[in-house]
Amino acid sequence: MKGRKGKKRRKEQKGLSRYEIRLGGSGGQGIITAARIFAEAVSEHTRKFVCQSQSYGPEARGGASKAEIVISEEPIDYPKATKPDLLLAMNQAACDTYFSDLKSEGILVVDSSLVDQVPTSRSIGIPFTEIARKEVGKELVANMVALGALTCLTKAVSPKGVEKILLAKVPKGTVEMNRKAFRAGISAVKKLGDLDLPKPEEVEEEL
Amino acid sequence: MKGRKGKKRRKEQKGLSRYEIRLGGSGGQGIITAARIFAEAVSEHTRKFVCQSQSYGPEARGGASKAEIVISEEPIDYPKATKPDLLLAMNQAACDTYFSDLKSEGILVVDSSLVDQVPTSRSIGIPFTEIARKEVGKELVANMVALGALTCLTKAVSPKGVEKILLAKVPKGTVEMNRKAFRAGISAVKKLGDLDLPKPEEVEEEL
Amino acid sequence: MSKKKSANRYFLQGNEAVVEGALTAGCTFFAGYPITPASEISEILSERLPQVGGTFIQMEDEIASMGAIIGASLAGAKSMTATSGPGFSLMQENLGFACIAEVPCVIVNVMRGGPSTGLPTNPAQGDVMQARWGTHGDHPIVVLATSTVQDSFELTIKAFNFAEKYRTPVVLLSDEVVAHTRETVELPPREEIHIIDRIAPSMPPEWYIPFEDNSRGVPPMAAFGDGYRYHVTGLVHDVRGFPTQRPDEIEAFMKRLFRKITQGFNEIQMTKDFMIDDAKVAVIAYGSVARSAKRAVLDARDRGVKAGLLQLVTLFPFPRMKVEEVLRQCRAVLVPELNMGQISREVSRVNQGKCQVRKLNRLDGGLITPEQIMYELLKI
Amino acid sequence: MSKKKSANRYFLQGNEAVVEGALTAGCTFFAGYPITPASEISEILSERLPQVGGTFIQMEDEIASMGAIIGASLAGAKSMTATSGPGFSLMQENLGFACIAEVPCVIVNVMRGGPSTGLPTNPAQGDVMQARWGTHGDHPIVVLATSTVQDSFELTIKAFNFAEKYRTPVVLLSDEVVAHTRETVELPPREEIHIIDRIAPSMPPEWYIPFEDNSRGVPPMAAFGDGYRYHVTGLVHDVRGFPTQRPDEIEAFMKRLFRKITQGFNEIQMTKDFMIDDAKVAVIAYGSVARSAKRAVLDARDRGVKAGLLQLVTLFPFPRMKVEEVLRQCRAVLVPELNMGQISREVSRVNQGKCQVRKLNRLDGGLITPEQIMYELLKI
Amino acid sequence: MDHKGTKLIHKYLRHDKKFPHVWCPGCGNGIVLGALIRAIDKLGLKKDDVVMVSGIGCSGRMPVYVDFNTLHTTHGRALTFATGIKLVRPHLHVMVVMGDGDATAIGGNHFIHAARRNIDLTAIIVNNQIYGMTGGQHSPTTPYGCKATTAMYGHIEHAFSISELAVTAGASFVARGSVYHAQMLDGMLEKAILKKGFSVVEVMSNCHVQFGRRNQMGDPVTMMKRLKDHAVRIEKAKTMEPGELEGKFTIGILADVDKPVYTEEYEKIREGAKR
Amino acid sequence: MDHKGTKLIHKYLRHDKKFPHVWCPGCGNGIVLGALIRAIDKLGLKKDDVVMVSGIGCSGRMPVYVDFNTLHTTHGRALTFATGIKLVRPHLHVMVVMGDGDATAIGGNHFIHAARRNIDLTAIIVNNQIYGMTGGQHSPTTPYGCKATTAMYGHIEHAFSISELAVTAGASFVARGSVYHAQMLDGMLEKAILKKGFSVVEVMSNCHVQFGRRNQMGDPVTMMKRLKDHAVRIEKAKTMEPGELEGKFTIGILADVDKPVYTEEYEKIREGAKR
Amino acid sequence: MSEKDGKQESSKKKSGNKKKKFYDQLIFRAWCKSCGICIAFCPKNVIGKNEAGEPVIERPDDCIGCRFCEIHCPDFAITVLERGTEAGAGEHE
Amino acid sequence: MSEKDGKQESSKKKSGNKKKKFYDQLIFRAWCKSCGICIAFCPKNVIGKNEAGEPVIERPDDCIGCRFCEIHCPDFAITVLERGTEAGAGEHE
Ligand SMILES: Cc1ncc(C[n+]2csc(CCOP(=O)(O)OP(=O)(O)O)c2C)c(N)n1
Ligand SMILES: Cc1ncc(C[n+]2csc(CCOP(=O)(O)OP(=O)(O)O)c2C)c(N)n1
Ligand code: SF4
Ligand code: SF4
Ligand code: SF4
Ligand code: SF4
Ligand code: SF4
Ligand code: SF4
Ligand SMILES: [Mg+2]
Ligand SMILES: [Mg+2]
Repeated sequence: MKGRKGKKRRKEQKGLSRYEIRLGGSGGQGIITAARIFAEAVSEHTRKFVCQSQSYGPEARGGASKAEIVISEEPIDYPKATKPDLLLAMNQAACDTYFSDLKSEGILVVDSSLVDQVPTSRSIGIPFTEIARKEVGKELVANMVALGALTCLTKAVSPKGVEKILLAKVPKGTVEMNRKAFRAGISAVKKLGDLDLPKPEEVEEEL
Repeated sequence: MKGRKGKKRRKEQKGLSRYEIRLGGSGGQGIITAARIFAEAVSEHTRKFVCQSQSYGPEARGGASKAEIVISEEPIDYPKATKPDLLLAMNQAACDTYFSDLKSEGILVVDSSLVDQVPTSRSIGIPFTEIARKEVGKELVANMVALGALTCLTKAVSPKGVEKILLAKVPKGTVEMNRKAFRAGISAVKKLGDLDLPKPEEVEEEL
Repeated sequence: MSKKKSANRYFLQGNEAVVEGALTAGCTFFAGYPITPASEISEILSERLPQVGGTFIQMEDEIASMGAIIGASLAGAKSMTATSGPGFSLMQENLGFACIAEVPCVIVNVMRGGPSTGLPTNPAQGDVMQARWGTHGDHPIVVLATSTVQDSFELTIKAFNFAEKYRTPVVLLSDEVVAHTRETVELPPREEIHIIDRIAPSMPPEWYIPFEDNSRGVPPMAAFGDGYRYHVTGLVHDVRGFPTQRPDEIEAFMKRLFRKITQGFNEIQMTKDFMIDDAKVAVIAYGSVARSAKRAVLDARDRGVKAGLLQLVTLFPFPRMKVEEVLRQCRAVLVPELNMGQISREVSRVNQGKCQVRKLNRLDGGLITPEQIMYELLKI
Repeated sequence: MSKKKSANRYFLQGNEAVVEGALTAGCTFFAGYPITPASEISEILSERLPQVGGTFIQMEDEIASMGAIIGASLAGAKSMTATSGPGFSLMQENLGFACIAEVPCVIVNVMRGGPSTGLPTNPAQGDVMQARWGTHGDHPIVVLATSTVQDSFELTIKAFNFAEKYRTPVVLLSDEVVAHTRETVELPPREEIHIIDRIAPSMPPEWYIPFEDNSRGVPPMAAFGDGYRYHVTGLVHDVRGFPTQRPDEIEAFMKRLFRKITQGFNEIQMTKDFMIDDAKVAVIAYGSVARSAKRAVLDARDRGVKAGLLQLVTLFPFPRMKVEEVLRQCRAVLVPELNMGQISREVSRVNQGKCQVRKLNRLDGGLITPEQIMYELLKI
Repeated sequence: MDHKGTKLIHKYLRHDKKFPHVWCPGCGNGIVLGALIRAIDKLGLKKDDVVMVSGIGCSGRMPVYVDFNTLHTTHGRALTFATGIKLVRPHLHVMVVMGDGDATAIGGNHFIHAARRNIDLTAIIVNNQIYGMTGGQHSPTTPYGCKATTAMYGHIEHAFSISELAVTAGASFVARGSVYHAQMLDGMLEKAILKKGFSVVEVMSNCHVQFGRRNQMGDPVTMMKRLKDHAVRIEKAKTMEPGELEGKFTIGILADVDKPVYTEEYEKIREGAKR
Repeated sequence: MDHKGTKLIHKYLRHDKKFPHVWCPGCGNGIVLGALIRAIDKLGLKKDDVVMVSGIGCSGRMPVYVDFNTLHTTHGRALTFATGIKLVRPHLHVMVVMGDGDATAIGGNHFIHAARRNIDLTAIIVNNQIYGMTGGQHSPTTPYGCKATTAMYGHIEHAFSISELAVTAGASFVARGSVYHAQMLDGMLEKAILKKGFSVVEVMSNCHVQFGRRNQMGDPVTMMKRLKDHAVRIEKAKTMEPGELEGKFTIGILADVDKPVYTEEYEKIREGAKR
Repeated sequence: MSEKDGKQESSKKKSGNKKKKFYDQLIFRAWCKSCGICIAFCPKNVIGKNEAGEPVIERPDDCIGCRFCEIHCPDFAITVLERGTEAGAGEHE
Repeated sequence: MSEKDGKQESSKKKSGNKKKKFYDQLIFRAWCKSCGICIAFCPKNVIGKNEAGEPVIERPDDCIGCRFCEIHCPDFAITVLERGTEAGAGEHE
């Protein structure tokens, strides 16, 4: 971290080398788990640096919950998202609270089963909770549906890479259910057709 | 305590307005009690300011013990004796340790029943412990014998004044014994004849 | 202080004077755990408090003692505990509770030597910075230091007054010398003593907002059982006393906590000076060391050194203004302490290179003597 | 740090990295009590320690945890505990014991908001001065601050190394952000990591004088059960470990306690600098705030301000020399902290009027952002 | 019919507080709160005269919701604060709600001492056998062999019997109930509040999130069933072999004795001292 | 004749320490120390394998005098330090000497938890029913009605039974003796040291200086006589009416049970964990 | 408000039974966390579960007014009232 | 060393008694604090008190070797030895 090295790095810092994601919802929706799996996949399967943080209330359950992921070519200094490139809102409150931080070119993804009022047209609505309930049979895995969507939308890491981490992280008995939810999320995005979105950078998969 | 007042006081500070006494012995000999009674008597029955402090080991019993009394015309700043005018040593260790601090014109008083080696000829030896045992029947009150001697030698406060405090402080059942010991100490000094000693100042008794 | 013998003249130990001060201030609750050299405070109060209708309880430890005095204060009593270093360390967590929940109470710490069990029967000034920073999390606190038996009486009253007025715990630092020294004191007649009580809410319960800001920054305080049913917590809370995580509410609350003390600087930051008017070198001292310093100043003047003394009565909030004045006026200041240099750090901090700041530290269990200080003064 | 993907690359949380660091350093004993945001350290170690033949125990509270790690260390283990503010307050008394009895151990304090229960899930830096001064009685101590997951690994090892080398407790300050942030770290291969073990006595038991001075000021340390039967106490003691009240022995002991740390200043006082060489204004920061500061320096440079960062890795003993260098070189320094200004006081103290010292304080539960710092840098 | 239902509860809730409360779905804490409110209502205590003190933990959140004088203290110390309150205003009814960790891990000492001194407080301990709030670490009541986030190999420590500890330490009234036996709880709490002296009501409760999940006890319903199946009335337990009681817990009143109460004794001291 | 006398004691004293020791004339602490040394000698423990840990108080001074690995901790915390030592080096014999205040006032929580966990330590509690070292303030074992420097109106709190608390908390071995019954004490201490698990020996002791004096129990001799007269063997006590036992105390073994010991259980965890 | 409707319907059906008391069960949806306790423990299976796991009053007239559901609902979300008495239904739901 | 002398004297006197064992009681003056325990509890009144309250061996031959004094001396200041065995008296007194 000497001055000289710092100077060199500073130049590289320009451009889209830093990509920020924020996930917002309520405690118990599992967004921190989703963020963690996603971030770990990026760390494990790409050369990029990744930093995942969260914040939550002191409550056992309930309350607001937030998770953030920063992806960068460089070691990451400030670990939090300031102007997210992508905001994934799992409920209305999260959408309302965090939308104003979103980068002007950023994308908003909402769980359309729970968010009624979307503050921009540049948004993507996917009914994560509904998909979880209907296609997987368990609302609890809405976070995994969202994870699938996130993977597909950001292209920061291959779905295969994320799935590998996901399967290692979830409890034994629930592997199938979670995989199903994850894949349902991917399909849901694919169904939306070609979206021209900014994304972190090429995926360098090294599975 | 403003500067001006301080300056005035400073002048008064000269002369023998400060008189220091140190009592040394071992824990359990009761020298702190003796010092306390003496100091309280000075405070109660004269116009002088008095300050009594002590130090002792962390032990329950035994160990070295020290008590000091400073008497002054003025409110007392430094509360400890630096160059005692009178040192009362209740054992050899106290005599050895503290003698060097004694003011050159200061007087050394020792319990001659316990102190064999006296470092100066300017010393007064009185067998406090022996007197206590023989005349009162209880070694424990050697401190009261010493208190009597101290009162008589310093003339800082009248024996009557000290006795009054003493009687109020000791446990009910032991009043007679303590009075006897105290008076034995006074007699012991009187027996020594006329000693020309420096003393704090005239006694202004207000019993 | 008059030299006339009077009815108000007493011969007291420092610890006894603390008791007299507390009772005069209106203290009716004491919880404590014995420890040398503070035990006399407990012992005497165990006899005196029931005589005045108050309550004394010896708890199972110092943590419990601190908890009990907070509870007592919430129930409306002026409450106090007394301890020494090891116990003071144990009180830190609950002391922080008193800060954040704004519960008035007085904690007397009679300092003894060393960290841990250390030197139980020797004087020291090792807990000064601890008194300011000992509990976790940033917080304001008031710390006073007594140097004589007379002080112990007067400052105990001040401690209660500040506690009640600012709804804050106040720490009174004493030390083994002050605590166990017996000396002549003159207690002023009751009617001449200014006693401050906490302000109770004047509005009806429905309107009471227990932690609402006002010009003083100190909300009125209702006692449990007075009909104002409110919530008190050690979590950061909103104006109603309920936990919050809203940044705006947190910030407003924390700022007020600090502001209420800042606004009181004028009266809280107490110092005494002695021969300082024309001083060229000054001693900045507190506690029993200030006594040695006073004597040293006199002795140094006798030797032609224009010395003076600034005695810090309040240690925190650090009386910066007064210290800065002295730093501006003097060529050098000497900060003698029974530690490795704690207040000297504060003096250096505000000094900003203006003046030479020297330390004199003693850690061997003895009190710094006038000679030691004078010797340093002559050297400067 | 290489950008190449390698076998040593991990995706870890700050708390996990502390665990990895501890195990790498040779920690075999952990005693703790759960508390947010430090609990993961306990949880993971409860699984990992038995795997390496070590011992984990969850005690009844933090006082007990601190006692247990001291006992474990005396029995020869490298030991650690982890907690947050409230628990850290409770550890203070026994922490002082570790100082005076010279027992190596590591205390991790993952800082959260506020005094008392405060803001359990928010980051803060409110316990900095407490880490230095929290226990009663003057004492030396080493305090480090981690700012990244990588740091957490490396500094935990350093903490153990310092503890063992200097026979002292070492406090590692983390905060909620560092503790719970997961990021990519690269752990160096074991053989490249320098691990220090305490020095055992080389003389036969009859010759062993457990607290005797030597050139380093750090006596060799025997473990209970190794045949060196000696006495350990929290009282001030002589070279044999027995309580003393002799002023000469007390002084020699206390002075050595401080001297052993002073002698190690060179290696203990760690800082990192970033773009400081030609800086005209500097940020002095530590912990997670140093990360924001780094970004802010880059951003300020983009706006033409010659900014730099001095990151304090060691907070105490305060890295005075390095800070003074920066103060001499710069027109102004900014000290951003998640408290009301704690390290800024230390900076002011050593500043001596040389340079403008500005504070930036945030107390609302959020992390100071790069924007906030940059804004201040632009204003100076 | 004497209305004992939800409407009664509402009279005591702080409706400006955010409901539903923070506890997980099916958490026993809500059931305990309900029982406590019913008991207070039944006894006709004035809200102004009730003080609810709690420590830190899930159960510690209880005071926030109720319209009494409420105090949320530090972890484990609730009884010490409560002691101060009670001694200053003996006429107040001081209830102290604690978790098992709060009361018997960090707070164990205050618990036995409050019992010994016989301070007239009502201690309600919600025993979910785990540290709920901090994420499922073992508590002093976690059974031998169970799993917890700090005991993933199975717990090797033995559990306290909170109630027996209270009896030995000197509490005047000690009862153990469960959230399944909620109606019985009402009665126990009434008795405890009425009792002069230190009273303890230990309530076996469920925490499926931090305890049940890791110990194959599933959801709140399964855990409630467990409470039902494992509870044995004290009277019945006396007729059973120790072996039969393995893994069970007894419910009922363990102690109900009359002895001098601290505040009353102290009042006598005051009388004597005021010469 | 197996020599059990003073000469044996001298083998274990640190002769470079200042004797006579600091305790007051006739203080029971010296008698306890003698019994402990005899027990250790009888069992043939190596000095290197013995650790003596103490808290703060008059009894806390014991370790200074004996030639073992000795540790003088903070007030009330001795058991926590001892726990750390024992877990790291289970083969060491760790004895923990505490005063009644040390063990059950400030240290009460560590005491019940060490018992609950069944940590293999030997706890010796010198119960003189008072805070000796700090000047005679009441302790948790000061009897109701007695005087102490903080209870000059007569004590209004009820005393703990230390031994019963230990039993309820889960100690494996619990015995109560007295300094008058010193020979019996030797045997109790031997059993306690041999016992795997947490063992407690409560020793009723005399402190005439801080307790006897203020309670008309006079000098050490009178207090020793009291101990003699007030002690009732447990076996005998069982045949007596509760009323008859008023003011008396029982001596003998209160509990001696076998159950899993922490260190051994933990070793099993280690075996299992090392995959 | 499907429960309410269902309830009234069935109450009519059985209103002929002599002396039998009837009860209304009101669920305060905003507070209910679907923990399932009322569903599982109702001795008369009055309460069922919809696909989202939420409690649904299925057999209101079978209710015996034991109030088990009411005192065991951790969220004070269910109220049982004797039919015809002060319902206060408006307050709830 | 008056006790010692007394002891030897009396031992001679009674040495004719068959089978009776004799004991020496040694008091280590430097450690004895004159607490009086040995004096008060000796079942045979072997130990008396001088005017300073110090223990004095008065009837050494009456000693039955019960060792009560030895194990109850808080200061390890009294030693009882069977007469004729390794006395080590030199070490003491
Ligand atoms: C001094 C301190 N240590 C640790 C904590 C963290 N902490 C909060 S609650 C809790 C335990 C909760 O368990 P329990 O008391 O059983 O309550 P529950 O959550 O199960 O109701 C702990 C360890 C704290 N707040 N303060
Ligand atoms: C934290 C702390 N609080 C208080 C003290 C003061 N203290 C020292 S010993 C003691 C009590 C002694 O009583 P006990 O444990 O019964 O031992 P005894 O002296 O009677 O043998 C106390 C209160 C201390 N050293 N540390
Ligand atoms: S974590 Fe457990 S105790 Fe806490 S609210 Fe959830 S279920 Fe209840
Ligand atoms: S004060 Fe009591 S316990 Fe302490 S040494 Fe003296 S007699 Fe023994
Ligand atoms: S018990 Fe209450 S919270 Fe649970 S499902 Fe029924 S109504 Fe809802
Ligand atoms: S009152 Fe009883 S019968 Fe009626 S719904 Fe509730 S649990 Fe079922
Ligand atoms: S018992 Fe020991 S100390 Fe006491 S008088 Fe006898 S020999 Fe001396
Ligand atoms: S051994 Fe027994 S008989 Fe002999 S002197 Fe001692 S106490 Fe008396
Ligand atoms: Mg719990
Ligand atoms: Mg005791």
